[in-house]
Parts: sequence; C-alpha cells; structure tokens
Amino acid sequence: MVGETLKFWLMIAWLLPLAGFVVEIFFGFYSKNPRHSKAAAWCAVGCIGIGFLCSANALRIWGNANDWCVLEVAEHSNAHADPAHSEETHDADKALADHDHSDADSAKGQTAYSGVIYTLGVFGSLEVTLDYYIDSLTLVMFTMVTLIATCIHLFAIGYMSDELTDEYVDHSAHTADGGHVHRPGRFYRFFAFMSLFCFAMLGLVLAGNIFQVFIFWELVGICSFLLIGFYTERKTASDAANKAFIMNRVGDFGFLIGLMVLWTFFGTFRFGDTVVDDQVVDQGLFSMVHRDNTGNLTREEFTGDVLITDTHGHVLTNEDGSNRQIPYYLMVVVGLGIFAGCVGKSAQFPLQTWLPDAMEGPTPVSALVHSATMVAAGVYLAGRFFPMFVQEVLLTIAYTGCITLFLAATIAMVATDIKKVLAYSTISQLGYMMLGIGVFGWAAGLFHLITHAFFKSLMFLCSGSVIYGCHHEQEMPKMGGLLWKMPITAFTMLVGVCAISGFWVPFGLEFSGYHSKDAIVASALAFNYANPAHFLLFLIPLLTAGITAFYMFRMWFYTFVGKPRDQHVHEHAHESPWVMTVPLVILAVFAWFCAYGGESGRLYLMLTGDEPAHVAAGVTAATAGGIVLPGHDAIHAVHGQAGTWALIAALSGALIAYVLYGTSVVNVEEMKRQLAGVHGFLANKWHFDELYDALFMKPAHKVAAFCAWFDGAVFDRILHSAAKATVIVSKWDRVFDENVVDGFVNLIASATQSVGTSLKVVQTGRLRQYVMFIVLGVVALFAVMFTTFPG
Amino acid sequence: MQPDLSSYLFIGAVLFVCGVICMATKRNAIGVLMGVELVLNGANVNFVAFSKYTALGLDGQVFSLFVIVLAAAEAAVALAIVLNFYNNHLTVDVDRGNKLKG
Amino acid sequence: MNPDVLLSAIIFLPALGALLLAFMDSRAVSQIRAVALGFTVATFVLTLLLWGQFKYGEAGMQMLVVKEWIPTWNVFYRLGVDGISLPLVILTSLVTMLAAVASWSINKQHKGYFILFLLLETGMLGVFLSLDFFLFFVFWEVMLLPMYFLIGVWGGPRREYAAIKFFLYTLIGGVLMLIAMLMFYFNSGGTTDSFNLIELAKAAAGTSETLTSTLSPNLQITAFVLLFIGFAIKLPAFPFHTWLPDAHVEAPTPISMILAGVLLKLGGYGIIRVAFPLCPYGAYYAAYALVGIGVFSIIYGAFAALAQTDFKRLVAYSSVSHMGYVLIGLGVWKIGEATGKTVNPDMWLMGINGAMFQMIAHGVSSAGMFFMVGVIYDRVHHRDLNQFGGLMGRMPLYSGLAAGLFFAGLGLPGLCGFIGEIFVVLSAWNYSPTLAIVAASGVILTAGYILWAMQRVYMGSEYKGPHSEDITPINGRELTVASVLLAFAIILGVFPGILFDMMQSSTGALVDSMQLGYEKAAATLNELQAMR
Amino acid sequence: MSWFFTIFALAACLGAVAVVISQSVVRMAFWLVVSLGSVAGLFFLADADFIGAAQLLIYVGGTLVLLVFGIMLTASGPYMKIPASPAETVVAGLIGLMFLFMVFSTINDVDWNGSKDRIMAASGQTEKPAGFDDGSEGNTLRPLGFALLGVRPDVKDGAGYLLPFEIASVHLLVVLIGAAYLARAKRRQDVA
Repeated sequence: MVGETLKFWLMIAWLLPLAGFVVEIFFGFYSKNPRHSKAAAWCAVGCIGIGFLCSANALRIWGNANDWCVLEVAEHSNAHADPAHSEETHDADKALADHDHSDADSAKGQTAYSGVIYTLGVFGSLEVTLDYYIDSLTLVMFTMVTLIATCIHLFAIGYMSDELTDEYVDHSAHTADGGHVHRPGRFYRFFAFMSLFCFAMLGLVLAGNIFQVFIFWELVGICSFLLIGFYTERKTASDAANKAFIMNRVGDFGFLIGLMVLWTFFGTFRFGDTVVDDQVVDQGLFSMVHRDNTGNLTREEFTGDVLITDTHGHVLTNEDGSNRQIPYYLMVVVGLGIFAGCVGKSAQFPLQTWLPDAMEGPTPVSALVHSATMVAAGVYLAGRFFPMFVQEVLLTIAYTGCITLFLAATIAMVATDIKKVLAYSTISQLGYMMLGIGVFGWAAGLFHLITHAFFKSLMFLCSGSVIYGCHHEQEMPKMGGLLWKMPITAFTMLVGVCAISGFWVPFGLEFSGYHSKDAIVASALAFNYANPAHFLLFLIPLLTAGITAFYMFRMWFYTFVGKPRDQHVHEHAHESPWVMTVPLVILAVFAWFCAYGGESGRLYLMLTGDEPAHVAAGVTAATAGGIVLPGHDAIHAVHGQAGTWALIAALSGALIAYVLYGTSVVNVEEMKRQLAGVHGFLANKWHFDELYDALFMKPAHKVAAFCAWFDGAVFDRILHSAAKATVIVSKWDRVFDENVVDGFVNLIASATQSVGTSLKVVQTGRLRQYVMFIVLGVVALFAVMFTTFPG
Repeated sequence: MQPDLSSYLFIGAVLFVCGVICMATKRNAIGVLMGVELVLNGANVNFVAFSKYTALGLDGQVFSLFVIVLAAAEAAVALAIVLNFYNNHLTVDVDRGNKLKG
Repeated sequence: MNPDVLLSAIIFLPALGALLLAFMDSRAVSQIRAVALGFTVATFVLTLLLWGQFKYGEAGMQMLVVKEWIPTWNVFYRLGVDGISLPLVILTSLVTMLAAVASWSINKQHKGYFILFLLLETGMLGVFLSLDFFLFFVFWEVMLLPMYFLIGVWGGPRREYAAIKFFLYTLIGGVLMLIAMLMFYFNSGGTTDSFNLIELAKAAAGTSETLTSTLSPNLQITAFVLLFIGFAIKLPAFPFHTWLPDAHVEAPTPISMILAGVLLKLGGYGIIRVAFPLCPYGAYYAAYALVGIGVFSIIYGAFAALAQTDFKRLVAYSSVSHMGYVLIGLGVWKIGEATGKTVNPDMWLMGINGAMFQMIAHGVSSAGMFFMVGVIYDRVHHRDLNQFGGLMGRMPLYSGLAAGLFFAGLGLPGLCGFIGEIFVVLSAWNYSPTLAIVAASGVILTAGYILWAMQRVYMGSEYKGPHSEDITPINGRELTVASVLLAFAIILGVFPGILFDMMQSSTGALVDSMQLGYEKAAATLNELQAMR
Repeated sequence: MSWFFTIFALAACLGAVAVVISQSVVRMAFWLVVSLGSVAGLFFLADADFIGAAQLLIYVGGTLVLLVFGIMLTASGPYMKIPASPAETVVAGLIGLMFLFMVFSTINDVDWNGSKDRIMAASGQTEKPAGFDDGSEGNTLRPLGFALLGVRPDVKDGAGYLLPFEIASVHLLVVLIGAAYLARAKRRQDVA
C-alpha cells in the first residue's frame, strides 16, 4: 500500500518533466512569440518544482510508514546526534519535525518497495518490464535531483535570457567568410531539453531493474548529447557532443555485456523482490546470490561456481535437477561490465576525456548534467548494484577511482578555463566516490555523491554567473579582482570551494565536504590497514585532497582577487540579477550544511537506511584474491585519524594556492616556464585525446574505409567480372550461333534450294505430262513390288 | 463362256487404261475430262464385279453408286473450270495452262 | 468483413487501383496522385480492419482461405494471417501509404509510376498473406518487376545499373527458392498439400496428418541453404548485400522507403515462415552460420557506413547493419549436446521475437531516414555529406524530426530501434558469448556513424553545398509523413507490447514445432547410424 | 447370257479404244456414249440393276450431255481438233500397254476364289449375304435403299451409309453452287 502511494508521488515527479518537455517543445515552436517568451522556462521550473514537492512528500510518507526507524535505530548507536537542530539541514527533516519519536524501539520494517510499472515483453518464463524500486537511496536521490534541478532551472532563466531574441549573434561560431553566425534565439528549446533530461534522470533513479537503468542511462546520454551540442553552430560543441555520446557508448558496450550475462544466468533484471501480501511474487537479483557469514558469495565446492538461490537462501535448481549456478568469473564479468557503463557515464579513467569537452554546453547544463546528476549516475548505479559486486570488481573500481581522481586533479591544476577546472574537479571527485565504493565504503561514496552534487552545482552556477557577468568570457587569465564587482557570486563560490576542500569549522558547522571526504578517506585507510599491499589507495586520495584544495583556491583567487588582468572585461563585469543569485544562495546553504551531523546526521542515516546487508560487517575471510573488506566498525575506528590527515592535506593545499595566487610572493609565470615539460604534459591532458585518436579513431576510420573499399573493389569487382564473363561468353555464343548453327541451317536451306532448282525442270506445268508421270510411277512401283516380292 | 470375276476385271482394266491414255494424249480439256470418266467407269466395273463375285456384298454397289455421284459432281465442276479457262485463254488447250511451270 | 473477402481485398485492392489508373488521362496528374493515395489509404484501412478481426492468443493461422487454383499441379489459392505476418502486413500498408504521399516528388510519367507502385504493393501484401508455396513464389516474383522498372525508370543517374543489379540478385534468390520448392513438392509426394506451407511445416515436425514423407535430414540442410541464400539476398546479409547500396542510392525516395521499409523484411519473413519451419534440422545445422553472418553484417555494415560520403548510401549500409540483428535473433538456437533438447528455449523465443520486432522497427526507422534524406535531396539535389551543414538553423523542424528518426535508427531507448536490437543481443549470450560480445560492440559503431553523419548534415555554422537558396522549411506533406513515422517509432519504442502481444503465440508455436522437427530428424539420423 | 456379256464387253472395250483414237471431240463423245452404255449393260448382267440404271441415267443421260454442252460452248473452229504430237502418243500408248499388262498379270495371278473364302472365314460369314441374289427379291433396289438410309438387312450387324449419303448430298449442293459461280458469265478481262 505504501509502495503504491510512493510510486504514485514519484511517478508524478518523474512524468511531469516529460509532460513539460512535450509542452515546451510544441508550445515553443508553435507559439506566437517563441523567441521572446519566458513561458517555456516557467513551465519547466514549475514541472521540476512540483516534482521536488512530490519527492519531498514521498520522502515524508516513506518515513511515516516505517516510523523513521532508519533514524531511530541509528540514534541508539550514535548518542551524539542532535535532532533539535535538524530543521534547516535537510528537507527530509522538515517532515520529521512534526513527528513523534515515541516508537524508537520498533524493529526496522519494510523500507524498500518494488513492483511493476508495465511490461515490455514476455517470452515464456522471461519477462522484461519497467519496474520501480523505492528505498531510502531512491528517495534521497529524487529529492536531491529535483531540488538542484529546480535551482538550476531558475538560474538558467537568467543565464539564457540573451537567447530571447530573434537575432542571436554567436561569437564562438564562425562562418566561412569570417563573420559570426546570426540565428534566432532558442530559449524554449533549451528548457525543453532540460525537462527531458530531468525526466530521464528521475527515471534512472526510479528504475527497478538494471535493464530499465540502461534505458534511462541511454536517455540521459542523449539529453546530454543534445545539451552539449546546444550551440549546434559551433564545431567544437557538436564534436564534444558526439565525443560524449560515443565514449558513453563504449562504456555501455560493457554495460550491455553485463546485462547479457545477467539475463542468461539469472533470467531477471529486477533489483529487489516484489512483495505482495508478504509473499515474494517476483524474485530480484539481490536475493539470488547469497552471502555466507564471512560476507563471501555462496559457491559450489568443487567448481567454485556461484550458486543461485531463492529468497531464503535455498539453492534453485534447473529443470533437470542440477543446481542453478553461474561461473565465478562471469560474476566478475557482470560486475566489470556494469562498472564499464559507470566508467563511461561518470567519466572515469580511461573514458574521462569527454567530460571536459562537454563544457561546450551552456553552464546550467554543466551544473545540472555534468556535475550534479548525470555523471553521478555512474556512482549511483555502482552503489545500487553493490550487492552483486565481488571483491575483484570492487578492487577494480577502487583503482579506477584512484587513478581518475589523481589524473583529473593534476590536470585541473593547470587548466585556465574556469569551467574546465570545475570539470576536472568533477572527474576527480567522481573518482573519490568510486574509490569509496570500491573500498567498501558504500555509504561514504554515496554520501559524497550527495554533498558533491550540491557544492559542485553551486560552483558551476557561480562560474556561470561570472561568465554571464563577464559577457561570456571563460578564461581565468582575463579575470581577476572581481570580488567586489559580484560579491554574492564570489562568496557563495567561496562556500563551494571550502566545501570541496573539506574544511573543518568548529561548533559542528563543518562544510559538507569535510564529512563526506572524511568518510571516504577513512574507508580507504581502513582498507589499507586490512590490505597493506594496496596502500596507494589511501596515499593518493590523501595527496589529492591537498591538490583539490590547491586548484580550487587557485581558481577562486585567480578569478576574484588580485589585480584585474583584462581591463575591458573588468570594466563591464556586473553582478547577476536576482533570478540567478537566489539559487546560488540556496545552494550555498545546502552545500555548507547538508551533511550536518556527519555520520550521525540525518542525511547520512537516511542514505544508509537501506545499505546492502553485508556492508556493515565487511568481508572478513579473504578469498583467492586475498582481499579483506572492512566493516563499519573498522572504518569507524580510523575515522578520526583519517579526518586529521585529510584536513592537514587540504589546508596545506589551500595555503600553497594562497601563496602562489593570492599574494605576489612567487612569480607563477616563472614557475610555469621552469616546469614547462610537466606543465605541457598536464595542459595537454596527459595526451589522452591524441592517444585515443591514434589508437581507436584512426584505425576505425581505416577499417571503415577498408570495408567500403572492399564492397566496391571485391564484391562489385567479382560481380562485374562475372557480368563481363557473361558478356564474353555471350559474344562467343553469338559467333557460334551465327557461324555454326546458322551455317548449318543455311546449308540445309541452300541444299534444298538447289535441289528444288534442279527439280524445277520436271515441273513443266503440263497437265498431261503429270498424268504420264503418275502412271509411270504406278507402273514402276508395281514393277519394283513384283520383283521384290515375287509370288 | 460364262463370265467370271476375271473377265469383268479385264474389262475394267481396259477401260481404265484407255482412260489414262486419253488423259495423257488429249490436248483438249474436254477430252481429258472424258478420260477421267473412263477411268472412273473402269473402277466402277470392278466394284460391281466384286459385289457380285466376292463376299463384298452390297457394299460394292453402294460404292459404285457414290462414284457415279461424285463423277457427276466432278464433271460439273471440271466443266465449269474448263469454261473459266476458256474465258480467260480463249482456248481449251491444256498445254496452254502452264502457269505452274517451275 | 468476411475473411475470404477481406484477405483477397487487401491483396488485390491496389491492383484494382492500378487498373483504374490505367484508364485515366495521363495528364491529370493530381487526380492520379489522389486516386493512388486513396487506394493505399483504403488498403491501410483494410489492414487495420484485419487487425481488428485478429484473435490474440491463437497460435495457428487465422482467416484461412483455400480455393483451388491449378488443381493439376496441386496449386491452391491459400491465404491466412497469423501473429508473424500481421504486423508485417500492417507495416507494408503503412509504409506504402506514406511512400505514396512521398511520391509527390516524382516528376515524370506519373501514371506509369503509380500503376507500378500499386502493383508492387499487391505483390508485397501477397507474399505476406499467402500460405501456398507456389502462390508465395508467384507473388515474390510479381514484386520484382515493378521494382525493377521503378528503379530503372525513375531512378538516379546510374539507375539502369542499379536496377539490373537488383533484378539479377533477386532473381537468383528466386531461382534458388524455386529449386527448394520443387524439392519439397516432390519429396512430399506431390499431393494436394505438397505446396501447403502449413502442412509442410507440420510434416517437418511430424505432426501432419496428410503428409507423411518429408525431407531427410541431409536434404533438409540442402533445402535450407538454398532457401537461406535466397532470402539472405533480400535481407540482405553480408556477402549478398552489394545490390542494396546501389539500389537505394539510385531509387527515388519513396521507392527507397519501400525497399528499406518492406522489401528487406521479406527476407526475414521468408526465413521465419518458410525456411525455418520447413527444415528445422537444416535451420539448426546452419544456426551458427546464421548468427555469424548476422554479427558480421552488423559490424561490416556499420564500418562501411562510417566511410560513406553519400548520405543515402550511408543509410543503406545502416540497413545492412541493422538487418544483421534479425539473423542473430532468428539463429540463437542452442541444443544441448548431451540432452538433445533446446537449452533455454525462452531465450531463443526472445531472440525470434526480438528479430521480428527489429524488422518492424527497422521498417519504420529506415523508411523515415530515407524519407529525410529525400526531403533534403529534393531541395539541394545532392547527397554529399561533406557539403551539408547548418540545416538545424535553416530547417529546424525538419532537423528535429530527422534527429528523432536517426536516433530511432541508432537504437535509442524510447524509440523503436532499441527494443529489437537489445532483445536480440540479450538473447545471444546464451548461444555464443563471443558472437554476442561482437554483436554488442555494434552499438558503438552505430552511434559513431549516425552521430557523425548528423553532425555533418544538421550541425555546423552554415550550409556548405550548392543550391543554398533552395533550402525552404519542410512543407505540410513532408511533415505529415515524417511525423507519422516518428510517432510510430515512439509508440513502438515505448509500448513494444503492442507487437509482442500480437506475435507471441505464433512465435511460441514456431519454436515448439521446430524443436519437434529437430527431434524427429535427430531420431532419423540415430536410426540410420544404428543400422550401419 | 454369255453372248450378251461378250457383246457388251467388246462394245465397252472398243468404245473406249475408239475414244482414245478419235481426234474430234464430238466423235470422242459419241464413242464414250457407246462405251458407257455398254458398261451399263454389263452392270445389268452382274445383277446390279439399280447401278446399271443409274449409269444410264446419270452418266449417259447427265454427265455426257453436260460434256456435249461443254464441247458446244468451247468448240470454236480451230479447237475441234487439237492434235497431239506423235511421239507423245507413242509414249503414252507404250506406257498404257505396260500398265495394261501389269494389271492383267495381276488379275491372273490372284486366286480369287481362295481369297473369297479367306475373307468370308475372317469375317465370320459362312454364306453369301442374304437378300442379295435371292431370286424372290428380284432386284437390289430395296437393300440399296435401306443401306443408304442406314439399315443393312443383308449383313449381320452391318453399318449403313446414311452419313456418306448425306455428305454426298451436301457435296452436290456445294458443287452446284460452286460450278455456277465458276462458270457464270463474267465481263471479259484483259488477258495480260
């Protein structure tokens, strides 16, 4: 019943943006004054805003239905939590405020709901459906996405307002004769795409099976494509859009392999069990693999295959009575495949190169799609699919995240485009999340996902505000000294910078990033203690925490303080209108406080309410790979230690940034020259683009050219030579026909003719002679007869 | 001498041969025609003789009857042709009608 | 309506229209167009009526019509419809109707064009509805001639070459089919049911009451190979595909739509209706080749498309690539060596359903893509991908619709192309992981060539080719065609159940009967070995 | 009886020879009358009274008269006698004699009675057909009439001649019309 109600509210929140998209795209095109009306924008804001209210309502209903047991249970184990200050920290807690905590000791009831929305196809026992799966993670994600999206939509009304014209001049797109492209404004189209994106993103979160995730995975991909390529006139934009989509497809290729294996061996895509009247009607994937008390998957003794079980842990059997099982290596393939999808979507190494290019899209797009939501979907999926991951997969995830976070952070240090800095920072932070999940800090990774969504979207919007105020100037070397030109932007941005650096503030007012990054670093440290061989998984994130603080403050100092480097830009710079600054302030509040209370705070507890069952205890017995995974207690034990290290790293990073860019003690340009090799390597993004171009793009085009050539040169040549051979044969046939066959016929004819001519003389035309001939003939005949047959 | 089959056949043969010679020698178209009549009569004699002396029975007579009828028809048509020929060539000399010469 | 009348009416109504057109004044162009369109619309309405009378959940043939035709040779006029042919019939009448609207751009000899056009429709519908092998063959050939003239007379600069290439290829296929047909006829004793596809299928499965003698397993393989090559040419699968790019490039837009939208489906339909049920053992024997060819076609077609500079040629190669999925879906039939039973028959069932869906989906999306190419070709009279650009600004509505249709071809979820591809690929791992992985990699290449083409045509700062002044916004007629196709693409993509419900009983019955047929053939082989 | 036969036989043969020898068409016609009339007599002697009568009526009375009409229509002066070349006559006579010799020898060689018996045995007949030379019948008129109407009382299971009879009648009609058409008086055309 509760499941149905939740489904109802979330479906509204999900489908409203779709309705908005339809209205906007048609209304926008057919309305009388499409180029000047803001109606489409308000429609989009309305849809996503109502969606936010619905999500919040759903969260309230969910909490009421299980008496907020998630929080209650947590409070017992974390005595220092303080519910009295919770009102402003998180929307979920607003609902909590009217709630009576009398039922604190009640056991945790059902908190995850799943069911079928509708069926796509049934093939015998196989069933492909669209499902919903609602648990605390779904609800938190829903609320987060709708809230941020609402803010960004609002911001975009201001940011995109110069599209409200019939004659928009695109200074970045050039025609062949060197002029700028003039085109009608496309205000409504932008909001239509944004609405479509919101629909796809919410669908992804609501999805109740992995196949459905794939569907919306692709849909967010195409929305991203459309939005990156929004300025279609710019070659760079369309290139970036293609790059984004195709690189995502590379990841999806892995995703697809994972899906194929799952489908073949499990026969279902559902996450959770569908429960009707306490009876499991459709078993989901998560209950099909069973973990023993050491946290490892139950496996067949001799072959090592993973056994497939029913909800109670009994092994399922095939028709012929044998156990249903899946080879262990295929479990690894499943995990790696699904993770490959996440790598593509979350721009992890080695598919990270598309995300910086994606900054060609309008800044609100970067804020919504390429920092807060879509790119985080990879992390979300890794978290959602966590129960199916085996140790080898987790280790891969951890190392991928680790490589990515370092790689991206180093590049961010030298980037000069304000949005590129943020983009690399996003990649780096996504790497942190992946690392968190990979080292069994499931909650830490997702926790960082939420906090990062707030502060990164905030920073993107701030950068958007700067860009807007500087008339579409994105290069930081041309800015500087903007602090008092646009104070709201500057200070909200500072909040974001502090949050991402993870600064600690006394009295419990720590920035959200402090909590979440701490959690990840703590998980990594615990993992490091458990598996000393993998010490890099702790050291690199720690180092990168310093780098993060460095490049973030570098960006802030570069932009807002110091002397104006480009007088023209500085003179015309101005603060943005209220429609842009209000979202900044809202987001700044959330970026600072959303993680209030840290790991005993509301957000963290909500998020971990439906944590996969085996996470808390960890994996205690090492398998063949030798990996032991830390449980909650192990992580908690090293929390303080890790937090201290991380804070020291961040502070030193910030200090170096201040020294280099906030003061004029050191000549940065001089440094750059001295380290030209390193700088060039980093500025060229480790040469990944060139590498991929040489490794994949060029060979692909070669093969393509070969195929096309092969068609023409081989198939068609065979065909043509066959045709030519036929022609030659037919020519010979003609010769034969004319000379031999016809010759024979002609011979007969001419022979007949000459015989006729010679017999012509007998044909006298004289009747009486004919009579004579007849008689003679008869006589001769008889004579012959008599002589031949005498008697 | 009582007539027997052979004597009738001899008479028929003589008539037939006379008819053939007539056809072969006469240049007059009507003469040719007469030869034909003789040939037919020779045949008729044979039919009637077989009718009387062999097991042929009445059939021989019926045949000769048809021969007579056809001979009459043939004579009529042949005469018409002859007249046509005469109209066209102003002669009845069959040697003049040699258009079919090869 | 009486089923006898209805089925025959669906087939022969267009022919009647052609007859009527023959008596019209050839200068009355608008009337000719209107009459031709009217007849295609009427046919479409009739097929919808057929859908209305169709009973869901019945596995067998419905609305059977059996009339004597050439009793001496046991040829009957047998018609019927089941869940496999019904969607294709509706697709045919729909695409033909839209192609008729698209035929406004034809600018010479309208009368002859529309007469041939309507005859072509008769042939196509006849193939889908006939249940007599001979009748099937006759309609198959009936289709060929109008197509030949439509390409050869109204086509582009190399039309004669393309038309003859098309004609010869298809004719060879027809001849191979004819041989197989006679094999079946004489092996089943030449009785009244020896051309009856239904009874022949039952005989292969050993459930027929009238036909007892069937092909031996080895002959089944021969017959299957003959039939398969015949149908693979039409499909077209990898080594037999080179007629397609030429035919598509040279054919006028509406004919390209029909070629891609319907004619290619005849290959798949032939395999599923004739080759598979009639020689189950042969089908199993060749299953690996089928899937292999399908996979190779996907990759090869995609690579070839990537290298094209002619817009229409690119779309044509995309057809080669997309139809590869059909072969995969049909062929994923795995039999356990130990048990002799099908492994995971539901996977195969899913593959077949996916393949059927892919055929319909490709019919919608590729017809749409060709139409979209035609729209721009009508304006600027060239198709060089490197000489487009900036159309998004010049023709926004057109570009939007085109993007939708191209995304459908790319296999974007929510549009029709996705469901078929993904279901086929999902069913493939069970058969062969290697081939499944290679097939799945097609998603990258597909995205590559379609997006790259879209970038070169629709995006960019300005139009780079000739006739820039002729670029006018899409007109109402073109808008209708494109939006109908896009609407179908969306509906099918969001509610694939519409099709799956229609065909699942029939495909289920097909799977069952083929398993029976395989077991029967395997038993025969075992006996033979035991005797030796 | 045998006298009559001898007379008629000689008259027929000599008449025929005379036809061959005569140069004038008119004479030829005369000798033909003699010859054919004699043949009619031979018919009577062979118990074929109806045929004899028909011979007289149709041949002598019809056909020959027709011939004479033909002679009269065409016999303008120079064409009464058209002499054949002597060589031709000799050749024709030689060939005719050879022919005659051949026929005669054939007639003599054949065993007529034996062949009659064989035929009767083969056809299952034991007796001569009834109703033919039976004295009480007196003539052949009645059986002939029956035969032409399709009834054969004289032969067991014998078939009549109704169809040939009818065909002959139609044939005569056609001949009548055709002859009239061919021989009709036409306007003279140029003999070019």
